[in-house]
Amino acid sequence: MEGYLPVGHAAGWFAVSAPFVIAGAVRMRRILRDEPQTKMMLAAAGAFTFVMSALKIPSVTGSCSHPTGTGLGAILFGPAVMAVLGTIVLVFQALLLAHGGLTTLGANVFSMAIVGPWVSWSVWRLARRLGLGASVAVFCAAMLGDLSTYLTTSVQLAIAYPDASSGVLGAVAKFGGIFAVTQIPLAIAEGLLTVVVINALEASPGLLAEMRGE
Amino acid sequence: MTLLETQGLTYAYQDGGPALSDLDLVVRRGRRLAILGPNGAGKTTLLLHLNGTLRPQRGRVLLDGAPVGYARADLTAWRRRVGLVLQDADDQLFAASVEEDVSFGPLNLGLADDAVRRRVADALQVMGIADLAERATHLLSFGQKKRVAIAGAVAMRPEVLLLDEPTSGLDRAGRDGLLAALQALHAAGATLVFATHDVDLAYRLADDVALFADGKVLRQGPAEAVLADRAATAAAGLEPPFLLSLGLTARAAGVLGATDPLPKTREAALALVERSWRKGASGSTE
Amino acid sequence: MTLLETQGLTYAYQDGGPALSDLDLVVRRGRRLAILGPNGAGKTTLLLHLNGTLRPQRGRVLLDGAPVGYARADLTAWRRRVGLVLQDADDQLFAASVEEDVSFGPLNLGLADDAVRRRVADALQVMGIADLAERATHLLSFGQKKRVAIAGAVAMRPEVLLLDEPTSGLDRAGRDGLLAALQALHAAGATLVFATHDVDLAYRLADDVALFADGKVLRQGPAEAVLADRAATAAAGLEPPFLLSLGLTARAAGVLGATDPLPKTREAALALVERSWRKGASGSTE
Amino acid sequence: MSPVDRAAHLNRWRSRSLAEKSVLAFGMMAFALVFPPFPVAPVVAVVMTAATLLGARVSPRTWLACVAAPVGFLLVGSLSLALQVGDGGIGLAPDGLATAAGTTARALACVTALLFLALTTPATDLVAGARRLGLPGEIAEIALLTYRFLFLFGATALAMDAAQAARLGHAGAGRRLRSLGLLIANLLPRSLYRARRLEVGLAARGWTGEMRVLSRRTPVSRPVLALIVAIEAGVAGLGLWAR
Repeated sequence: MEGYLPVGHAAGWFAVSAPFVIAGAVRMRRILRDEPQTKMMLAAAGAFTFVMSALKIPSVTGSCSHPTGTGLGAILFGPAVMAVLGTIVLVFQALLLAHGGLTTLGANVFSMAIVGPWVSWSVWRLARRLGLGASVAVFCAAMLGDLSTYLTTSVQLAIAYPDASSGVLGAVAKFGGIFAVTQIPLAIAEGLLTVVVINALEASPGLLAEMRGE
Repeated sequence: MTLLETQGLTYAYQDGGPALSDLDLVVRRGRRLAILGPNGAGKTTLLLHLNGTLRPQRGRVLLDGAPVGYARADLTAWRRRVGLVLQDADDQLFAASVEEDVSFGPLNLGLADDAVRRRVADALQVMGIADLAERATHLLSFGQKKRVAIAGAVAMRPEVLLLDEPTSGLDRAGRDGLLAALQALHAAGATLVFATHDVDLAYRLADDVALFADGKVLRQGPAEAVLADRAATAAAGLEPPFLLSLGLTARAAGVLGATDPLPKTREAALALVERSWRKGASGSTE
Repeated sequence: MTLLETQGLTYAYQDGGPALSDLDLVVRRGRRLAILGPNGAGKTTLLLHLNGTLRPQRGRVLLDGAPVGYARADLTAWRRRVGLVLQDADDQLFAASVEEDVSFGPLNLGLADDAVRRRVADALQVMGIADLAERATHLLSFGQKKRVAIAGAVAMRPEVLLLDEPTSGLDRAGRDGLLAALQALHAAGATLVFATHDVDLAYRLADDVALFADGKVLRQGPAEAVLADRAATAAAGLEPPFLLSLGLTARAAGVLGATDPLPKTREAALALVERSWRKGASGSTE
Repeated sequence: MSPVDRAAHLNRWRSRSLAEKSVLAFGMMAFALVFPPFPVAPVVAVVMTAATLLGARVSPRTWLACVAAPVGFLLVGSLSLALQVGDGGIGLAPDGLATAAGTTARALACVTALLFLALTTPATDLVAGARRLGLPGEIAEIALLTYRFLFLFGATALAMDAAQAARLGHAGAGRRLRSLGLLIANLLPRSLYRARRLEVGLAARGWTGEMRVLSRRTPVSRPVLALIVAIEAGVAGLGLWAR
């Protein structure tokens, strides 16, 4: 939300996010130096993420929202790349859909393009290592990625606007409570959705073959 | 007799896509209606209104004379009766195999597995692709994909089938096969509505034609009458179908009698021309 | 005279997509060659070999009689002389505005900005879209995108321009505009090669035709001779162009003399038929 | 797909210099953030809205449609700022109303500045500008291609969605979720396949790795820039006085 954070916080989150995005960009440039044609693939992945996050996902409660796409993106493309692609997506969301904003870009990048993908990716790796089934791993990764994104947003708001009597923690509870009502069902929906996507990708060898360009 | 109808349909995309303005259209039961107009005239936008995908900003759509609503239950009932096939088959095939894909609609109707299986088999049969049932969708040819996409709609047994540019991109064999399948569907009682910019296709396949330009229906009526109206076709940026021009020329010259049927296929037209010239030639040599 | 040639070209996709087998083709300088065959015959695969995008598994491609190599420098030199326009314009347009996009190719040739600007202006001019220069690429209509994609190739001033299904999906106005632009290009000296399944288009536009089926050239030669060969067109799953059949019927019946030109447009054909019938009619009333 | 994008390409200030528009938008956005919300935020909001609607002649309908969603979010968000979680449950926080009003005004002002930029300047112009200011070329090119692909994939997703709806894939939340999953699973490989085809298409045009194009740039008009700076000086003065 444009202008919602005080100036110090807005700038602070830019500073926190920057190293992750720069590290991702450096890594991307290294890949691109050897294989410039990867540019098209990365751009397609970014555009795909944008379109996915603009689709409407039905929730158990009957309300509708948008999937974050961070879980699927992290599993498919990796969290380092998602930091850069996610940033590009968030800039275009601000400029083309008037969602999010430019002053709050640092904060949004941190929650959606860094925390979400890293949590999803870590959960997915961990779950696979623990020997959990693919569907369970994908579900947990996408659901927790979604939840962690919104939890981060709650914390960001709480730090900016601590509760007058109960402080930052109280504010976390307050903002978290507001999000939890709507977000937990949506996180579950996103988890289920991601399972359907990964299963469909695996069920159809043609889809995977097309992805590999065979 | 009127199955589907629009009254004063008006719609403008916020991002400036092709709009409809105060559009009236009548789809009669059991007929084949061509919505004929140039690219970008708004034909797809109109089709999306006819099954409730888009909601008009003004005006209304009527099914069997009663205006249809846009509540979830209304839409479900509406789409059960009005099927839609979009232009690009790749946008419509979702499952790994043909059979699985065609079953998507019938399953959504809540039918039992047996009934679904029967419907899938019937739909593949009528589209002439029963042999493809177990094929992987991504290995199909362009023309096969088109037919599978149509089978996916046919399996829901709609009363009206809306088709967007059904033959575009098909070669002769693909086109002939598709047209034969559409004729079979029509013979089985389906009402067909297809949008196209191809006047020759409209002349060959349609009973009725709605000439469409700039979001309006310029003229609607029996195919021959509308397509022979030079002023109307020109206003829609089209020219009359070649075979129709040839047939009318033949009538005007007395080569065809006033009640003789006009040739509708290339073969018939060639035969007509050849016959007339052979007569002329034999006359001159006698 | 021979500009581009393939000898024994053989290529198979891993997943069994349309392949080429031992294919020989000759492209003559200054001519318009139609590669004519049904969907899925491998026409696109062939075009991708003619500019070095795909590398044959056996056989070779020759430019001016010399086999071309596949090192980076060879490919650059090759593509400078042989331009390619894909069927889907969206596969070649990437920049934000039309003139930016068209400048991409000339800049890749290493030209100075001024020369690039001139080439962009010329290319837009010849394609009849000078007024679109500053338009946003993604806001163009389907037909406009096609012309911009061709302009992007034309601006590189290739000696040969390869076009994949140039008119597919276009309505009459779009098709006529595109054909006029291609004629202007040809008049300015360009060699044109286009792949299509549309026999009528091949008859109207091509000097030479290569009949293509199942990864092979069945017959190559002057358009009229190849297209009139019923056995060959049938083997390619095609029928002869309607106007050609009409013209040949007219010749056989003596309506056209043996050396009179055959009608190449619908207008010419209608005029021919009308003239012959009017004569017949006036003869009978006299 | 995006009315904002369309406005950005078709407004009266489309071809004004990027520098003029961004100095105005980012300057005002910064003032709204840095200075006390009253009276600076309302002034910023009025100036930027006037510039958008009266200057660039963006249709008020488009502008309203864009501003509606953020306003809705702001109202909910501000409500939570005004309240506090105490021992006795939820109550009105001391200074809660003032905090809420200030935050709302500041955010609205920033939104009007963002909308001015988004509705008058195509996103690709901004990417090109960022590149001139030091954004690495590869990243700028990826952003540019992403933008190009957005509209293609968006149209595909819309068509897929319509096709699923026509076959009753939207009846019921469970089916809807499954349909959406199938849609995404089909969109992904098609997207990547399209990327490969663009690669072939651009290689045919001599692409070797760098994506250079010749852009037309409107030069900065000094009087206009002076006017913008003067207006901003006024707003800044107001802000300093209020502090």
